[in-house]
Amino acid sequence: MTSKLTLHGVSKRYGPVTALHPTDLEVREGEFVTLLGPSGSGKSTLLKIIAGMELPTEGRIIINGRDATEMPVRERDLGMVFQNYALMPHLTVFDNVAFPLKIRKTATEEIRRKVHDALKTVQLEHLKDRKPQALSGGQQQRVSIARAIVYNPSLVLMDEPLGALDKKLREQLQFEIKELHDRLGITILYVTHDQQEAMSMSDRVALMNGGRIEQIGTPRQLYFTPETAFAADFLGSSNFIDATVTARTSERTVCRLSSGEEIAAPSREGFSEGQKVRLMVRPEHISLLGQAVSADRNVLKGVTTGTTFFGESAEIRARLAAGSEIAIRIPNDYSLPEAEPGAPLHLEWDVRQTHVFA
Amino acid sequence: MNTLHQSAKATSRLGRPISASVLIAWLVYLFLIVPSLIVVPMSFGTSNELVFPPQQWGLDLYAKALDPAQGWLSAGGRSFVLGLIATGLALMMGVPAAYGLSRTNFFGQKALSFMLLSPIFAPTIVVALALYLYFATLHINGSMLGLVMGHAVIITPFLVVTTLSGLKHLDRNIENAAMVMGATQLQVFFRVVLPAIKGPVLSGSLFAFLLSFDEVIVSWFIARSDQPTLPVKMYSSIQWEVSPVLAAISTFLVFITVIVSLVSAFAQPENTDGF
Amino acid sequence: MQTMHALETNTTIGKAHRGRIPIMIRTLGFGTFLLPLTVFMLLVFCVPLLGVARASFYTNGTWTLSAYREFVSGALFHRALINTLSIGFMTGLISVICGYFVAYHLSRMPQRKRRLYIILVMLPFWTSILVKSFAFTVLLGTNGIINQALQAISGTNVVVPMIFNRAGVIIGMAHWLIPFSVLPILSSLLSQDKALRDAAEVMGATGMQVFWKVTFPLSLPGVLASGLMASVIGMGSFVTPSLLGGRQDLMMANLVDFYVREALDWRMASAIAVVLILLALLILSTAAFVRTRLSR
Amino acid sequence: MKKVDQSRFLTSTRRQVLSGMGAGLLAAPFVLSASKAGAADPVVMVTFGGSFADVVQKVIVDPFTKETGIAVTIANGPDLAKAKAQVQTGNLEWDVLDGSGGPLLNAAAEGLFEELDTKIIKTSDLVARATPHCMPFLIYAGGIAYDPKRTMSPAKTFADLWDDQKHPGKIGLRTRVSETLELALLADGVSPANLYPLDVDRAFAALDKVKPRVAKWIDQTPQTISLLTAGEIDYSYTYNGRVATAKKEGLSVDFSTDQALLLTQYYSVLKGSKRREQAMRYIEFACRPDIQANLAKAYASVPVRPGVLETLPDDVRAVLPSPTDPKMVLVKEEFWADKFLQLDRRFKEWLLT
Repeated sequence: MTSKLTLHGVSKRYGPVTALHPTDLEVREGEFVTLLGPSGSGKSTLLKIIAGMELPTEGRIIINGRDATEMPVRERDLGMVFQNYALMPHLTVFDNVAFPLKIRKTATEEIRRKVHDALKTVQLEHLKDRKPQALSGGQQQRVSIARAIVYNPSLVLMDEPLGALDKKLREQLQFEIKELHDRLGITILYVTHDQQEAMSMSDRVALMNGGRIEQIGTPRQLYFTPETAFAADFLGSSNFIDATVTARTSERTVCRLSSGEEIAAPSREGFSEGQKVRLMVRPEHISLLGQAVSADRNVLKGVTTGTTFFGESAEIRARLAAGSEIAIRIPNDYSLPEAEPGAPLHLEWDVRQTHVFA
Repeated sequence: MNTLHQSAKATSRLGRPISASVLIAWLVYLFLIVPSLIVVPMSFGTSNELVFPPQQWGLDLYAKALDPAQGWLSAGGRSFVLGLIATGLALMMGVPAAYGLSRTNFFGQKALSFMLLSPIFAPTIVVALALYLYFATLHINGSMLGLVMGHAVIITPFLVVTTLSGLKHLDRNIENAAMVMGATQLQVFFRVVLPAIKGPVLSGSLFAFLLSFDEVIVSWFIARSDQPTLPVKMYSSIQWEVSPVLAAISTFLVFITVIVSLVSAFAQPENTDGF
Repeated sequence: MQTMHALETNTTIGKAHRGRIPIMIRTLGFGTFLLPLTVFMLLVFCVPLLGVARASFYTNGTWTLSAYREFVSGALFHRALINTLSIGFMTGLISVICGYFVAYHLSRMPQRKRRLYIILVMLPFWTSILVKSFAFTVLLGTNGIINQALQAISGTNVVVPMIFNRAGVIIGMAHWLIPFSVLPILSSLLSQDKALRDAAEVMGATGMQVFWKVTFPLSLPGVLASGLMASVIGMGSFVTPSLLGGRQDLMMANLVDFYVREALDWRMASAIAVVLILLALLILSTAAFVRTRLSR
Repeated sequence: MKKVDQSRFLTSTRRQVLSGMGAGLLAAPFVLSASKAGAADPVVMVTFGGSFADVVQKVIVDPFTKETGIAVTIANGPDLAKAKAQVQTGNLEWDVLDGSGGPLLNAAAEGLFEELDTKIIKTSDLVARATPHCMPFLIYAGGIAYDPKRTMSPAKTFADLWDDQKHPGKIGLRTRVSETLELALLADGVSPANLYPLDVDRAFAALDKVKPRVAKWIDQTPQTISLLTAGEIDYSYTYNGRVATAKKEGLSVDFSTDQALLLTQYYSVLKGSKRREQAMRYIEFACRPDIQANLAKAYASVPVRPGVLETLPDDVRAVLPSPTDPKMVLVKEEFWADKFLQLDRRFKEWLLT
């Protein structure tokens, strides 16, 4: 598959402030890649650099095989969807979508056909003569999407496109965008701070933090094998427990908590005996009552401090003997006993689901 | 509970402090229009001296104002044409400049914007003297060209200011979107920015036209003495006497403006983002 | 983190880079927008003004500071300077106060209605100052409508002098400058986010509190801009003081007019003009300085 | 005598190049209507607008054109600054300028005018004196006006005016130093014969006495009448022609002929005029006794040629101030020629304190 976008060591500094450390990234044809990160993580800077609204301090940008580093915005052959829609208030829906085609001096008949198709794709044909102000937020964003795909750009950038919508619409549009992507085979670089959005839509997610890409991979990889505590914490929920490495084998790293209890984790490079570490286990991976305790499972003792009911699941909070608070997410089930505050608990989880971070 | 709370607030909105401010606003409106209103009855006098209230009533002054031989009509026409051309020139230079100023941030940009706006702050008599001396060396005193340029200097900064305020409210991503879609900077300006700031630009142009139409000091210096603008003709006429024809002309202008503004106010759609 | 975020959201096209070709092209792109007016203002405003500045130093083939020496030593010029400053300041102040009430009133009405009211505000433009000065005499004079009304109400012979003195000058100038000051204030009021006022009200602020804690502080830049504009324009006018002022209301612009048109001493006229411009510059830059200080 | 400041506005070569470029650049889209006027074009005479211009057109310009075939165009607004710039740049719009008082003689001293051609214009035998550059063509009176309905026993001389016991009331005086100093000295009891040279200190002392009663120092001439009729002042220093016009319009105004200043209005030819000779002929024509007589009838002015006054009908003479009347004072403009600026400065400072 060909690469639609390649970044080589792209960085951005404003005087002494580094907004983006040297970054490499590749987006392949038809891929849906998401830049995920909290605000200030550098994802918007990166997007602006790719779009050409900012110049990188260093590095090269290749779009569709051409060096676009210093190319003017308009020549980069990009589509873009903005958080606030950025529709032209003086043009109708039709004219908004037709705008890029008119700029390209497309024949009138072809414009009519393409705009029609694009509006059909987003199911807004019937509103083509309205002005954007007369549409709801969701409809406006659909117009904006139609406008970004109508001229088949090499790459469509989406800058938090769902940020201004309510939860329900957000979910619906997530689905629609994903469906559009799969059906039309467009290449999308998506920016969001919402991890759930990133996980549900993307082929790959580039997790950004402090001006650099912290980890890049499929949502699955990021979730199951986070490489840093930040990645673990940002994607999904996580419990952290302080510990000290006591033993290392080729298969396991064994750590001791302050309570003396021992936890095993899959072996990882870079840890030495006696080193202080942070262990992480996701709340949904912990279960309460032991099947038969095996060598593959870690067990800890704790005391219930509270319970929150979520409907399809419940969260139980517990204080470990080692002192730290921990959350346990379990599917709801009538057989689940009410855990009174103060009740003793036995927690257990699979060794493979234990992560060790420095 | 909620509705109760709201209704309580509604009365507080109509309560004393707000209505006092409305009262003062009305006093200011009154202050602004009363002199014009006093001029109206004077314009229906018959005497050749300004008298209030007139001793006799008639339309003589209007007949005089509209008599081509008196030159008021041609002066009015000249001012109108001058105002249109100067406003046109101001539009052509001022709107792009405002766009350029609002979308760049380079070294010396503050200084440049100060320079472009400075005619607002330069005393008109100084500008008049400067232009007069300068145009004299260029031999364009007394020409329409000189008048147009003089007026453009004075009114363009006002247009730049109103355009800038319009641009401030424009979502810059709309321009980014257009550029990403392949529009050149000129296309962005003409097809995206200009239509979007139509309202403020229009109200700014109207203001600029008014300023030009009303301008007396620069025109006094630059206009040919046998081809005066309307305010210059008014001003030169009072060197000898305050002819009440001025009252008729003022009333006539007020009347026309009110009609034109009423029509345009109702013809324009809501929400064009102007005043 | 905070600063980075600020940078991330605030930076836009063409910022902060120099010395790189594409940026130069970009700035040049905007330069084409700026170029016509810049060239025009250089040729038709700056060069003429430099000519005035030059004329104030250069007379009969020699360079001299004589005009400035005369200015510094002449009581006439000192008085005119003080008058100019104080009339300019008072005019600006009054125009802004009156303009604020009008702008506030205008900002709270539907757009269509607002357009109609703006006609009222713009009306003074159409009535020549020459006729208006007569109208003001009819209105404000010792035998004027207002004084007669006051006498009728109070039953006394009280006369409030409102014309041919400082008050007359300021009234006349304010009448001309209020429309100028309304527009910037109105535009800053209209650009305010209504949600902020609503938020303040939800938090329990009364109408007055909302105004003084939210609306007014947010409109301060507009107020400052319009006050400066009114003051500086006021400082440069001379027809109104000569028609409505008293003997002590001579302003620098009157002197410029006199030296240009009667005395034909353009050296002196230019020198006064230069002082007047410098004065305006000083006021503007002080205001700009104060504003940046305040916003910090 | 000062020479015309030949230094153009922008002299340095770079500036000239720059301004030349500017002119070319800016003028390109327009067609320059620069006046390439020749001797055959009409003489342009600039004078004050309004009813006065109508009179001049009818009484002087029309008969002159009829008799000589030389066309004369009347322009409005005789502005000395414009005259100066026209002369400096050699780009004349005007040929003849109508002016009066100190500023005009000051302008003459700046070298703005051609010397009068004594072969064409008879500069001797005049009621008011001609200067080498300025030819008197009209004499008018400046004096006290009042509303006879309001003021029963009006002040009729300047001395009366100063006497606030007998003639109380608010006064309007001009912001002109010439005329004002003269009337102050007359009010203070100086006899008309001994008026010149003016005792300036005494004049200011006399003005000090009347200062509190002056409700308005009038800059714009029309206010001399409008403030009086509006009741803002009781006495106005104004001009007989203005009062005559106001009376004709039915306003209640009277002009005291008991004492007045006689003021001279001059014609001058701008330096470098291409129609110098025609201009001189026009001036001479305006001063011809028959034209002067017609002017006196139409405008209530005092003829500048001696003997003309006596030929006028009695009803016209009745409203004219006579230069031979000992209470009348012919203002000597020569006195002002070199003192105008200095005294004006002192007067302005006096006003401000």
